[in-house]
Amino acid sequence: MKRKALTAVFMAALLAMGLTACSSGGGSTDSASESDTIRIGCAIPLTGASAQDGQSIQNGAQIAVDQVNEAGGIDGKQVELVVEDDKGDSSEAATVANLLAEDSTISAVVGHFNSSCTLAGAPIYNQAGVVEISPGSSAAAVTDAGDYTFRVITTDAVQGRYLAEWAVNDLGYQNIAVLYENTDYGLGLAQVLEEAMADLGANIVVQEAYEVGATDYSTVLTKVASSEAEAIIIGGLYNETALIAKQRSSFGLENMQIMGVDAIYSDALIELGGDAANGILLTGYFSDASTSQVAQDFIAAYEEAYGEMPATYAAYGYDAALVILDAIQNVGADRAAIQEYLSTLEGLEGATGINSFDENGDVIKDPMRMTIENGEFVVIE
Amino acid sequence: MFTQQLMNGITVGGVYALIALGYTMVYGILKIVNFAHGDVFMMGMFLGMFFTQSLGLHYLIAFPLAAAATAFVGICIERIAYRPIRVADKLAVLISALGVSIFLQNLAMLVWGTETHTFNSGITVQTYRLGSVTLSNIQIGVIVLCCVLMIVLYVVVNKTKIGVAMRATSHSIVSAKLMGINTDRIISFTFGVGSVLACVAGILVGIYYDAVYPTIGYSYGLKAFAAAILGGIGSIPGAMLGGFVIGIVETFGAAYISSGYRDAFAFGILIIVLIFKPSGILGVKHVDKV
Amino acid sequence: MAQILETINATIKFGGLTAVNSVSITQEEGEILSLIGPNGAGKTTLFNLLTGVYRPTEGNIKFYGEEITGLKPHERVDKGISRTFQNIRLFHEMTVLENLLIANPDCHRESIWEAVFGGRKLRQKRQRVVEKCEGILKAIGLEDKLEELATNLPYGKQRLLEIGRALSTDPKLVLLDEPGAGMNSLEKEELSRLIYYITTDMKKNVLLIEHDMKFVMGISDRIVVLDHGEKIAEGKPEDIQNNPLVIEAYLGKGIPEDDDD
Amino acid sequence: MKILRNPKQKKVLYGIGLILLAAFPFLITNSYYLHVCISIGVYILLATSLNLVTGFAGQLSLGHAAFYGIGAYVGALLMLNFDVNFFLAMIASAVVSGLFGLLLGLPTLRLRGDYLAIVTLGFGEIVRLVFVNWAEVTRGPLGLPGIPSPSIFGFQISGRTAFYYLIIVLVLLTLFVMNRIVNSGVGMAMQTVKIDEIAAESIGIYPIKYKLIAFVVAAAFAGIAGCYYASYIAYISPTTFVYNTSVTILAMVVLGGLGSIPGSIIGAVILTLVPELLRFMSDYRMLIFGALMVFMMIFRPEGFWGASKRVKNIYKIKAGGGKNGSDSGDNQRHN
Repeated sequence: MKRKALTAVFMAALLAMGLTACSSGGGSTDSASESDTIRIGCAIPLTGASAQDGQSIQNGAQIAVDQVNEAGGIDGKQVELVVEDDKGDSSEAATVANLLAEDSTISAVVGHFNSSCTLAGAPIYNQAGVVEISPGSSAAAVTDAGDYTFRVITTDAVQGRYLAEWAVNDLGYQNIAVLYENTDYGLGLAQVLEEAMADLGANIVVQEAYEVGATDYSTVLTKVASSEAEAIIIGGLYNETALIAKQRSSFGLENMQIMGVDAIYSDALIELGGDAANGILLTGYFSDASTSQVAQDFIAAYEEAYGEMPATYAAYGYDAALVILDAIQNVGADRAAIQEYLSTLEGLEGATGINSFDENGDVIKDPMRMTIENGEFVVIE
Repeated sequence: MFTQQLMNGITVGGVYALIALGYTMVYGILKIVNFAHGDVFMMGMFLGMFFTQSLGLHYLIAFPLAAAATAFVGICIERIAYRPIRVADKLAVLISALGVSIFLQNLAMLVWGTETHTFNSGITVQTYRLGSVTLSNIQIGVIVLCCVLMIVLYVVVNKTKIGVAMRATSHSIVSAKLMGINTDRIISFTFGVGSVLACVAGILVGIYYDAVYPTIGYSYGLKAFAAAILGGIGSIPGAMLGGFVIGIVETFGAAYISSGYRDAFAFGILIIVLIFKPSGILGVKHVDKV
Repeated sequence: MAQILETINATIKFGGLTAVNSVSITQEEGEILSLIGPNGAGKTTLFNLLTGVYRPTEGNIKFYGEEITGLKPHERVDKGISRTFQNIRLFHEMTVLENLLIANPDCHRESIWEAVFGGRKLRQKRQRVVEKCEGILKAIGLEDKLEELATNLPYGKQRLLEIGRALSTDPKLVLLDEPGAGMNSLEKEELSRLIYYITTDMKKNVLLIEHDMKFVMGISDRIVVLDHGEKIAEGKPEDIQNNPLVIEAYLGKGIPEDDDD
Repeated sequence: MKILRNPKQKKVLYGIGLILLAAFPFLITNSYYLHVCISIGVYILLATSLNLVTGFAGQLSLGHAAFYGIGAYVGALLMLNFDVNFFLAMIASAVVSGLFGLLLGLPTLRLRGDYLAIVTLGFGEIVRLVFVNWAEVTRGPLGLPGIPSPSIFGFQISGRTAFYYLIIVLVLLTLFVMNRIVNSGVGMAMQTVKIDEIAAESIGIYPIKYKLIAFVVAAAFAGIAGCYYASYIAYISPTTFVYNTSVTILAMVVLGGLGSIPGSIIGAVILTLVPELLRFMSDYRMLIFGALMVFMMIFRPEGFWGASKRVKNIYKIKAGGGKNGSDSGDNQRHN
């Protein structure tokens, strides 16, 4: 009997939770855009392998929202960021996309992070007519995802090619090792590098994949050590880059040059990599050494709010939100109007540079070159 | 390159072996697979980090404290999630274990955040060069500790009084109880020991790779589980052997065939071995009593 | 009379232990043959050899003159050998009727297509199976308990149900492993009536292991005695009763109680 | 539940249920709710099929997502590369998934419980890695976008409502097939294998045969679910067909009640809804979910709707001399 009672209590608790959730979620669905707040969705991974980046994006986007709210909101309305976790899983992303697209108080969405999630959500957003601005999906396929899909990050092709030219033309490397994470992002970048290197006449002597979150790189580094490689280009993120940088010395690769794109830009790279991170070369659009006033204001606000330096994706999250807020300020919170405005947006300065969209909703920006010196990112002029 | 890759494989295998010992011990006693063991390993890492970094203790004090705390976590898991349903369907225990695993992962995320932390133990990694092969003090530590702990465990289980009680419990909880053995205590002890081993593995991984994050237990846990089964679950030398085999096979597979399929080699060898020897390499053949 | 079952030098070793050592027995059509012997004599192991649970290390087993040594247990059931177990192995979570239904070859040989798309014909077939099982239920006296879960039956009835399940496979030979264990004298009488019914009315053969000497002597046509895995005697009940080797085997070991092998 | 005793009342209830299901898209126009319903439908396919393996044949499988994924990839590739009609692709998905079930099951189904669990888990990981690494065909982690919607006789099924009706049809079809299998000699033979393999062999049942049947049928239905999912979301990537998905499906089966079809349905509904309902407490939701799983097993290990509630006379033929087989629920005494 005791068990039965407990089960009953348990079920009742579930039911109660369900009801509260429904009433809080359901109540707002039909209140259109006439409410006293403007709501922006934020669909990012808060659990799973990319949780850390999702958190950065959320923090960055929140800064943009806070700045607007502190300045009195838009037309006297406060802006609210509605955060949903897509777990970095395309199936969950579709659910979240449905949830946000259906909620008519949501004007536009910052998200998703993983290209697979952006692609899974795209048909839903496009059908519902909601703008999604991806802060992290650089895969080529996102270009064709639809009129309502934008991104503030350039495609892999832009940065990958730029990095390859830097390595081959300016630094004179002829034999390159590419280590990439076995995800949509890593593979996309690896493919771009392969093409670029072939065009530039350089060789990729080692091309190896690793799993996100892997801790042991001895196998791939041993392969690099026994090859002719003069530099390692990483198609992955900061955590793994830091580990690779740190472990390379065990294989006699202390002086091996490591290069990467903006995905490795994060304080975590320096923190985890320690001394081994010094000398890493990377391209990017955002840096705490940036001379842009917008970037500096963002960095200051971020540091104050979260007590740490923003990573690349925080800046992208900020820019994605900034673009949406700019649209709302100019044309109001109407979904279609936002899309129309963004499709011709040009020259909006954000933390990651000047944002303009081409006809596919891809952003056009110029990357800069950076390195790490004495544990700090430095822009190479 | 071959010798170097072999060393790499043995080091990784040693870590798997240490975690696999925990799986094997719990299975030996209760005949259940503690699916949350990978997350106990993760907790061990975080606790190690907590005592050294957050409390600023010297590692000689911090690590035993971490081991004790991890043992406590393991014992609590058994108490709360397994003991009430020990006699129920095996599947119920399995689901409960999966629940514990999800719980621990998310607990770690809440407490320490989702980011990767440095371990900062105060022990520095030193590398030695022997011809074309490089070795670090931690690598040597992993391998030596593995062998030592295996021997200690083997002696404890086979030569001591508590070992006799463990084997009796393993044989039949009911009859062990009748013989006056406090089986609950023996089971708690087993979980404690298994968790300490997981913590040791966690700390070694932490020092060696200098990175800790909440989902790290997943892949180590799976591989170690595979290792325990491969070697013959319930067998202490089997867990060791399985760990080294998995470590070496996946390293060579990744090195010479394709690094993208790294995990597939580990599971592939497991499936192949089980098809030909269903009880694992050193496992005892199970004869159904009729 | 035709020979239905024959083992030729059947031997099985588990590691260093020889559980059954070169045992040759035969059973004639129509006779009730019993296996007796003290604890650990290898009686149940011999049953397991006959039903295919174990493969003999050496020796052969023939059924109606046909070599069945290499057949799997379920294949031997198809040939016509079924059995009960010393420690009851009913499908406890199933009902009495289901325990019999599933043993009927027409039931478990239903194909997956039949199961999904079957119509009238299938229903008629199932109806026949149910009727057959009801016949068996009457014979074992459980016709009023058909929807009871097996686990809820009293111990003696469970033994009867297990015999019923063995009969439901439509065997030629039924191997009963201590059918009377745990039964009171009233139930044992019922049991011997059932065994006679099986042999005379159903025209099936019975081979049984039993410890209750009175019961064995009363029911068996012939008895084989095993000790330490070897056949030490065989013959009519009265011969066995007076065989000094048998008496020694038993007295040397004390009074037989439960077989543990 | 006494109301369910009377077969007429039961039929009326079923009827009302069906009408409600059919009318749902008209009552609720919120596409998020519709999407959640569709997800539940997909999970019902996956859970009831896994239930056949784990609940009825008693074999612990931790790789069900692999068959789901194989179905999704086979269906998507056929539709994308060869313009195969959705329904033909779905049949192909079922066949290929089923074949993989056979391929995996043949050598491994003689393994005991935990061993089989790790082998199926390993199989799942290997299949996922093939999706990830066989980039020439699967586009690897980039996934396959732009998977077309089904069309029947030139009529394009698109939009959530159409997909909703399609999944309702698929669910009803699956439930029908599963029900027939479970309530047949084959299904009963599976259960004997789960309860006691040696006893099953002693009455002429070859355990591996029935384990294989369960495995193959379950894999085929998971394949169907995969093909449907691919077409519905219009995009698939390896991240969906991972170990966690297998675990979720297994949790549905066990929480709902092993060996019970209504149980699997309830499990699928609850485990899809609870995380959705817990969204408002995003930081804690998985933590609570994990704890709930543990408590559920402690306080109600047989699940929400355990096998003890099953129909006892599976043949639905009235015994006791009556010649008139009645197919009603007369014998469902234990509700």
